Amino acid sequence: MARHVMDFERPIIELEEKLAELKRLEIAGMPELASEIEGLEAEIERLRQTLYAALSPWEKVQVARHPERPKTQDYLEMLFTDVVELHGDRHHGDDEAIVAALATFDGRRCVVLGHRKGKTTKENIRRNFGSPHPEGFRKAQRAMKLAEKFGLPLVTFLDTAGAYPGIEAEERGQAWAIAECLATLSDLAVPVVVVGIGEGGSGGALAIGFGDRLIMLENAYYSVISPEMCALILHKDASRAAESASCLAMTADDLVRLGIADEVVKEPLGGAHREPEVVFARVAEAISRALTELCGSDGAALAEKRYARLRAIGVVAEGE
Amino acid sequence: MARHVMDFERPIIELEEKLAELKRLEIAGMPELASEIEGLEAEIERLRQTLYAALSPWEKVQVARHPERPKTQDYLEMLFTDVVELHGDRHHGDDEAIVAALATFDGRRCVVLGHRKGKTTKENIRRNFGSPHPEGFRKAQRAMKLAEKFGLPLVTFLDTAGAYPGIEAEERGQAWAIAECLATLSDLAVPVVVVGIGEGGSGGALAIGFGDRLIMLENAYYSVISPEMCALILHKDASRAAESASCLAMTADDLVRLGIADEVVKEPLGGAHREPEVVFARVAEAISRALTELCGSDGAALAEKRYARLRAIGVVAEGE
Amino acid sequence: MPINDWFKARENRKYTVTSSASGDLPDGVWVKCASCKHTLYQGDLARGAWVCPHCAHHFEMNAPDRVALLADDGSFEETDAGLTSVDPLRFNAAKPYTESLAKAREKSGLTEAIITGRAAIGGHPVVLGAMDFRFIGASMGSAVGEKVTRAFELAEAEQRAVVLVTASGGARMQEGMLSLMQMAKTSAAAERLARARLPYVSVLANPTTGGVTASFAVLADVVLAEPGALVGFAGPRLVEQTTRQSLPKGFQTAEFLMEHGMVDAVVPRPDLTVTLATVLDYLTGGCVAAGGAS
Amino acid sequence: MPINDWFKARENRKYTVTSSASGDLPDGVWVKCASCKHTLYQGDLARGAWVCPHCAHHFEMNAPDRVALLADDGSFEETDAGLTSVDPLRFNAAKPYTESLAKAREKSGLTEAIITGRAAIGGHPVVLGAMDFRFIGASMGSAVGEKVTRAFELAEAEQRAVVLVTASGGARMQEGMLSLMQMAKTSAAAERLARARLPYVSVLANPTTGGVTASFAVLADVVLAEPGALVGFAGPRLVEQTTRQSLPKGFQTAEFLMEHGMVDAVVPRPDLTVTLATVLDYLTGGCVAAGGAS
Ligand SMILES: [Zn+2]
Ligand SMILES: [Zn+2]
Repeated sequence: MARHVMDFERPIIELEEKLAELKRLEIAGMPELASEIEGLEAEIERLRQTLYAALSPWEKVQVARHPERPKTQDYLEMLFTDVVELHGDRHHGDDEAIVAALATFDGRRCVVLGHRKGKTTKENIRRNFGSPHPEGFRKAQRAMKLAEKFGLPLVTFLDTAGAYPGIEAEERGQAWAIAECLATLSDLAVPVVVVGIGEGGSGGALAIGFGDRLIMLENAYYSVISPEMCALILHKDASRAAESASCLAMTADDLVRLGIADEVVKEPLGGAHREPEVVFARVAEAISRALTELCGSDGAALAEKRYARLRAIGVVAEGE
Repeated sequence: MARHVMDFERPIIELEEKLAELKRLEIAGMPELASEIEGLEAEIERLRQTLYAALSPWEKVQVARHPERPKTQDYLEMLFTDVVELHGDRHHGDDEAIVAALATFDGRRCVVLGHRKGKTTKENIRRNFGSPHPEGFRKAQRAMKLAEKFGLPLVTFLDTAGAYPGIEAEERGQAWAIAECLATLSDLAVPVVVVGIGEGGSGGALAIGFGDRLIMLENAYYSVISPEMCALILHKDASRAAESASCLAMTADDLVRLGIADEVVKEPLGGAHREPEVVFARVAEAISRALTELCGSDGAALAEKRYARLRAIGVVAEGE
Repeated sequence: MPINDWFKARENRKYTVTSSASGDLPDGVWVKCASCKHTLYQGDLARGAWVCPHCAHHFEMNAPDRVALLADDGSFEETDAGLTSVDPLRFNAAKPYTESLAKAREKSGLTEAIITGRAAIGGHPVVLGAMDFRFIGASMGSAVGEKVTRAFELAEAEQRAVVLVTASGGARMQEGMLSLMQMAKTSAAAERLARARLPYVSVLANPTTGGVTASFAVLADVVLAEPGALVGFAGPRLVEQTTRQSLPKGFQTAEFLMEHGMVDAVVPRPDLTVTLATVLDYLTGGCVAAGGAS
Repeated sequence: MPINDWFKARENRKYTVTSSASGDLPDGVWVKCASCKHTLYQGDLARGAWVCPHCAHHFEMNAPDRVALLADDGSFEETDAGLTSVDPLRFNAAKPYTESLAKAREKSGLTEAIITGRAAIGGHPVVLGAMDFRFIGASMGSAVGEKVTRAFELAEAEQRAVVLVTASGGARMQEGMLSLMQMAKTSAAAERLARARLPYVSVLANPTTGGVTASFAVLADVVLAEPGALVGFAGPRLVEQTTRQSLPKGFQTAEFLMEHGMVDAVVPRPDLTVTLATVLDYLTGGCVAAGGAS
């Protein structure tokens, strides 16, 4: 298994490799290594605790981008049943970077939206690495309106580096498509539960990324700008992304602190990809709680509350 | 003046040319021609009455397509003031084959829509000879919704051979764009006054072509299919269009008889292009009457009445 | 656009028996699949919902078979069965419209190009309609327009969903402007159902073109299409003639339309009934009292 | 997208004096038009609404000049003048945010990147807002978002129209997620004004990009743009870097956007005030009681 290794976990990986070698030697007839092996195992565990349990924002970004991290389609498959995918924006195309579906969560009929990255290069090319074009947002808007029309709660999964900054995307009105999603979502008369599962890149995430509840995975991020781009602007040096990541208040904990996110779902040590089942169960539990709380309300009241919630975001001084 | 000559008026034109020649000779010193000239003038007048006063449906189609016939932009210019053109569908492009504008009719604020043919070849190419693509219908739909939102009556001018049957038009959902116009227009809570000024080709005309009043110019047509296409299907021979034209019940008078149009605006002998000012005045009067009647009503009542009106169209037998 | 392309559509039909309609074929007749050229026993075909067992080619289905396929057993109750076309324009070019009507009735055993009625699909009360291409290319005249409009009105009155399976060459030119206006009338009825927040699901079958596509067929909340179905506004022959360009591969097929964002899903016929039932589960299964103003 | 392109925008600015702002220029200073290279007397320029008399190039305008240009004489009454940004994240990369704020205030004489207030345009009561690019690229942080939101709310409360002139590099990254969320907040406020059927007209001035374009700026009933204005989501440099393609001619100019269906009209600045007044005449001059359900 050629597991993807993140920079900051390289020391652990090296020790793990050494451990594997020792174990081979032991089996091959060197039982005297047993205590050394035991020591190394303890060291690895300590290192793991040290490294994984206190990831820096930039390290979390690495985890959020980990190729083996569970993706929207995994949550759709593991948490939902009776999935009927809805294709197309009825204007231009079907953007595979965003999935829209009718899906049932624990017996509850929902509309699901999510950014969809690929798991293979081929998939990623088709899905543009999860960066939507305008038709993706317009499909999402269409699904939102369908949800509203029939009183279906909306559950969305965020995992995008951002809306695609391409020529055709601009020609087809990327800004317009995002803005219309925002307007529609802001006033949608059904419950909206948002789950940040990986990357939350700027306007492309926000277009389907706010609602009545925002559940963030521990290592998911959500940011106004990518740390690299921020570093490029501030320092003219993208490699100073780690610094930017620390400044931007983009981690799950930051979002709770700022009053934007409601809760953080703990990930297994090392990231969601290490024990996906645990993550699915925890996310399911969080969604379940949110839907149970929200589904009793009447649509207009939900929209009103959502506005009040949005209205309160921001920190200003009022002089004069 | 190289006036466009329609086939059926060729006998008149020939006599007119002969008359011109006689007049030249008379002036050149042959006063004895005076009585012959007088006789010819009378003959021309008789022929005119015979030919123009009883045009066949196919001849009316020729008049409706006459290149010098007043066009949507002429009505917009002559009948309206303070025109602000609204461009674009907010998705793909700005289709010049349909014009959308804020415009004032006799002090009354309106939204105007119309098919827009060109007057020169260059204009016609840009405007695709008045045959819209989906973005034209989507612009129209946007303008309709704007009219409804702000309580502005909608006045539309029909003059198209039909929606464009092209590859890109199909790719961008020509049928979808038309259907959505129909649905929007059917329930629009403001007065809708439609004026058939030239060609009324099928779904492309209908998309902006029904409402609370349908005013047809005497020689305008409105048809489910072009006479040529109908002949091609029925006789495998497009040149038998005249026969088809007679079968299709597509003239202004037919439409009144069928309960689809409300009134016919008489044209000058020979067609609207012969005395445009007269036509503008008559059309203005008809629009004025319609708007005066409709503008007092409340929006919902208008939409309800429009549905009843549509609901009554069609002739069926009910057996059992 | 009118039925200018049912010639083309006819060519595109992939069976080789004179009449496509399952109901016409006595058991024991052999049919050749125009797609894979296999010779098939028509009884097997009918039992397999008219999908070729070798290549999955979807044969056209007539309206009664469609109803039998989709409606829960014994649930269908036809409405407006006696509503038929007349000849308001005394249309008589090439051949009298009355003659075309008589022939269509005889050939199809139907009174008009669409069957409508109350039904249940997966237990959901619906108004179900199915068009029949054998009836003058399932073109829409006053009778089809009226039956479709009544289907929407009945659904609203009885709080049912609407499910329509379309197939049509377009407007019925023999009724002239009366036929064109049915596009507006049916769209208006669909719009009113939408305002009442009742579900409408359409299934675009081969071929759906012209005035039916450009009106009620595509105004559904969820638009499904059958694999390989030709769907469009202008028919392919007209597009080719007008543009003098060769058509892109797969032009106007259901799959092409999905790629261009126009249909929600292409559903193989064996999955159609359960997909419809599932979609209806959703569109009638909301947990929130309708509160939006849209 | 954030303000990643105000570098580019800055390059695109066509004046050559250090500060673009008309207010900054003492009478008697000469300015070179970057488009036609003519040297212009700045007093003349200011009197001509900052349009080059030789080539009609539209110089950028600061917010106070904008208000003076558009509001009926003496009608403007500023609101929320004391509402300012703070530094909620204690943002300190490259240079402290507080320092940027102080500098922007000093340079512009403004408290924030937008001025809002009650005004009349052609006699119509409006809430008017104008952004000022000199203030940290008119990026949208909490204060801009709050002022825009209050502008919409004030309009609804007092039954006024809203007219906003935008210019912005996008979201203000120094406020992190608080800044991104202003996109949702301002869009929500615009949506509520729309539901109340009150008119909103926006004017996209050079440059309007990122989070401002992708939120309230384009949600207007009528979207106008100034000639040559750069308008887009991602800035041109980012698009070029990402796609590694050369950009089409006129990419992201107002004219390009109109051709692509995104803006209602490109209006030369000398016509702007009267166009706004006329559009407001329409949007407040309906003859029918609002009855639609949309
Ligand atoms: Zn086969
Ligand atoms: Zn100049």
